[in-house]
Amino acid sequence: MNVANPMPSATPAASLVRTLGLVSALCGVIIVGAYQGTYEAAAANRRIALERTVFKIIPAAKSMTEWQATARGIRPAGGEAAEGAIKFYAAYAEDGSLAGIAVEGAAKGYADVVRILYGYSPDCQCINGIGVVATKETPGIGDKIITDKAFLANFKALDVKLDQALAKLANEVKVVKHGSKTDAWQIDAISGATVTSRAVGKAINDSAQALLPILLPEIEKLRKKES
Amino acid sequence: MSPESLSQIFLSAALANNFVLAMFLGLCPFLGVSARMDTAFPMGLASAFVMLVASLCAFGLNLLLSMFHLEFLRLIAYIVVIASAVQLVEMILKKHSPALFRALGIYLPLITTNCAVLGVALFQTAREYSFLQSLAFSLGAGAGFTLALVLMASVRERLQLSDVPGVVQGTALSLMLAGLLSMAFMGFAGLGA
Amino acid sequence: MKDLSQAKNFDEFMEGIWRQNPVFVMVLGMCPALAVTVSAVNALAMGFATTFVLVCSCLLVSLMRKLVPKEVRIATYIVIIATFVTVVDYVIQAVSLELYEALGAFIQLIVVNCIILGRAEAHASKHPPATAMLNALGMGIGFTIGLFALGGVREILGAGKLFGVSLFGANFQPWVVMVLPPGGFFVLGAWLLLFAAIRRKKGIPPAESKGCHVA
Amino acid sequence: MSSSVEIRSAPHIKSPRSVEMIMRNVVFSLLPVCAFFVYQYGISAAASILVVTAACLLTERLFVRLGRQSGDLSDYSATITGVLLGLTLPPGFPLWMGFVAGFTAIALGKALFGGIGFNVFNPALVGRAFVQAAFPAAIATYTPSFLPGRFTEFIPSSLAWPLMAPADTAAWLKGMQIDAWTGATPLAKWKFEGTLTDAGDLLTSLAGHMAVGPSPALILLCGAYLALRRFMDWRIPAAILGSAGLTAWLIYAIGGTKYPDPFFMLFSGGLILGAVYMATDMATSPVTPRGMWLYGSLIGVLTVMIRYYGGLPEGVMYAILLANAATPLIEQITQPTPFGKGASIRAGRSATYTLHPDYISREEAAAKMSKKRFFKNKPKKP
Repeated sequence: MNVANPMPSATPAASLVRTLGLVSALCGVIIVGAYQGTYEAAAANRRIALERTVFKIIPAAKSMTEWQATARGIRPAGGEAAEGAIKFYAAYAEDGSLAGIAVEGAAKGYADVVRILYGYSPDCQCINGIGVVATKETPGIGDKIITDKAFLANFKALDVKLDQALAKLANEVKVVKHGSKTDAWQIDAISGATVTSRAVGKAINDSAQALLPILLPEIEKLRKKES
Repeated sequence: MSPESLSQIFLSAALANNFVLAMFLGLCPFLGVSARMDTAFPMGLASAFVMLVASLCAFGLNLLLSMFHLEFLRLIAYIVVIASAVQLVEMILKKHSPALFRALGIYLPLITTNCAVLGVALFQTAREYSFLQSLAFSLGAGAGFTLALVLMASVRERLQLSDVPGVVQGTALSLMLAGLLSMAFMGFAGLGA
Repeated sequence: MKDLSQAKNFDEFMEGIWRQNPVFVMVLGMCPALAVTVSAVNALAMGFATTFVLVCSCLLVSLMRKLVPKEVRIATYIVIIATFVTVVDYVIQAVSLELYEALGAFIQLIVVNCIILGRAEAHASKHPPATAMLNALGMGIGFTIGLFALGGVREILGAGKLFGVSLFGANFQPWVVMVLPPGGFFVLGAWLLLFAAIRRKKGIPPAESKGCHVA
Repeated sequence: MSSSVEIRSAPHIKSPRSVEMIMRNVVFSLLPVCAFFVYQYGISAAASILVVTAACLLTERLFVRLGRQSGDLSDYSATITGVLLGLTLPPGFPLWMGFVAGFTAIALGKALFGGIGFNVFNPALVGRAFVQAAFPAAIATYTPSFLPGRFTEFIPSSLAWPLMAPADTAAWLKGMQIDAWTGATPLAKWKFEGTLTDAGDLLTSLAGHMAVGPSPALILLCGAYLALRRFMDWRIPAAILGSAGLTAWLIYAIGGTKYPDPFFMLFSGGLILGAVYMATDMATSPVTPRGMWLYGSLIGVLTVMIRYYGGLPEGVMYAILLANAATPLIEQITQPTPFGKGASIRAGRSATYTLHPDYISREEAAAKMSKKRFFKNKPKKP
């Protein structure tokens, strides 16, 4: 790449600059054209994929809006995302009532970061479904978090109640050894895929610890919306 | 922001998700220069250095591009800026540190923009790493690349003296060796999780 | 006369598919070849994306071959290639997000695939548009075939499927290693061994990777 | 060989210690270990060792014929590979997978490089690593030892149809109704459940139904025999066990209860088997004494690091494979300096060519010879 190579040139500099300018202009036009042409479709694709995941986690949902939470409280997403903001989605049932909230979580798994989306129900203060957004875990072992029925059963009513002061979870979400789940805030690990199971637990715990104390006091904001 | 800690990112890029052996980035220089230790090691260092430069450039550029909502120019901007920056560094090295230039300089044009270098820039952007995370990522990637090159060179130098069957010689043998090394590196999976 | 030019065109086209197959003969563009070929679909998608970039860039380079002074040749080519890669990147996003996520950053890495720069530099910059496109198309199809040969084998062994269709019944034990990084090296290595063995039998001298030394 | 001078690869040893003799003794020393393994796990283990060894011998035979390579079945090296590989696999490992492991061990680990003496990695471990990556679920399924009826009944997963997934062993084991049965190895139990197994029990492997390999005590005894008769260098096992023990002890002393005691680290998993029989493979370990210490310590430290901080509970195999790759490098660094030449050699070493000034690689030779270039008008550097 002789981009800045001060080679003694036989061609006059003006000609070089002119050619480069011409090429850049041409390429600029092509890129902008492609970007404009595909923008709508790509955005629609992304929205559909997201909605599909959210609606799978919260079966009652029919529509959703995107929100973000910062230390100062929650507000509808849009414009610049603030630094360190947590994204979540409020899902509404057909009659406009709040069906649940889908929250993003991520933690380092066996091969790479495992990204999940979990459904939070403010009524029971519990998690009632998870979906995996991205995972590169070993096929046949780590990807059991999507397929293993016993593991998914953990997320029927996973307890994430806040403590008295509404400052943190009353009980940390914990991943325990396969077959030794005793409390509602524990996750029964998949035998043979302990590392990935732990990543899911950590992702939920970290995200819930950060989000719920901000979210719960302002939950009415979400209920009112669109009803 | 990615949830990984700095040490996790470094270890993952260097060992568990090694750029060459797990992500297949930079295979051309890897197979081309790993025949001898005395070229492999400087090549590794030079690549690590270029990766660092690329990572810094990419981080700054990404900030700039997002500020003006010009994300669609990212690829072109990355490749042009990284190439120019490396060229600039090469010239500065030549002027101020001729010894270092002699050691690394001949490799710099070869790696100005290869998969591994552009990969550092693209992956750190895709994973939304912060500045320090990007730094850890590029340092880890460079260390991992050097390690893979040195190990490969160590093995290949020895195989020069072996009675390798004729059919296997050449690129096929290098690929098989890389596969075996990659298998050994799988032991690092989940490191620091 | 016409027959002759047709035969020549056919030659230009077939060069990349067989005699100079980028994957099996020249061993170029291995980074995407190994990273994304965990399934046949991914392999084909990557192959088509590369073919598109290859054909478009070669066409443009060939059209501009008289305009571009040789001092800024490489820089121009890179900018052109990067443009079409960006285009492909956006098109795939619009077509299928799933595919886009499976291929990840490797679509953008097509930019540094040395087949493309190599073709632009060695062929398109010296030939008229039609010939350049034919040659590029052949190369692209050859690359796609190579990727498919890798992706097919890896999907069949690594998941017991081809194009997502189960081949051996539910009880088949997949060889997970094939979809992991070492499997990529082993499968490509095995293909090269096979070709080396054939070549040896026919008495053709072994091929060596020419590497990518453009700069 | 008809020539009067026989050229052989490492190991170079003066007669009467031929390679065959050493190898034969290694095989003999492995027999008690195998016998005990069979006593622990019954006919499944016996079948496993036999099938894997047969696969190794067949593959060796095939490649020796095919590739006109040096080496012969009578040199026992393929037998050692097979037996060692069989000992590292879980006893209920499907036999067809065992066959795959044996084939890969010889084909990828040895024949590829030109046969005996030229292999870069320990063939048995190449086979083991391959099946670990290919069939991660099957290889993590361990059955407890001393099951009743182990001499009359196969573990069901052993007899899986070729290419098919094995039967579920867990259900079969539940039917056994053994107290405190568990399919997890002591290392996996420690790593994922936080329960420690007594180091003394691990050493003998005699107590209760544990999912462990052959007894470390027995392996140490057999290793001691080999070392005493000078068929094996004692430095490598000593360096591995010393460094692993020391690292584990240091972490234990600093980190406390979070980490297991060093004895548990030493006697659990395959560390002893790896240290005594795998790491000492002559073709893949350094020949210089200082190199042996360095090589051994590298394995020991890596093993503990992978066990503590990696995703997998066991790391000996990977540690040895990595050290194998580094062996030529280690040998280069630790070349003994001839007396009186210290300064000049050090100077030479810091310069470029380590082997010979005229030495060029095969690639370069090919590059020099080939006339055809891909990029016809390669841009010239000013």
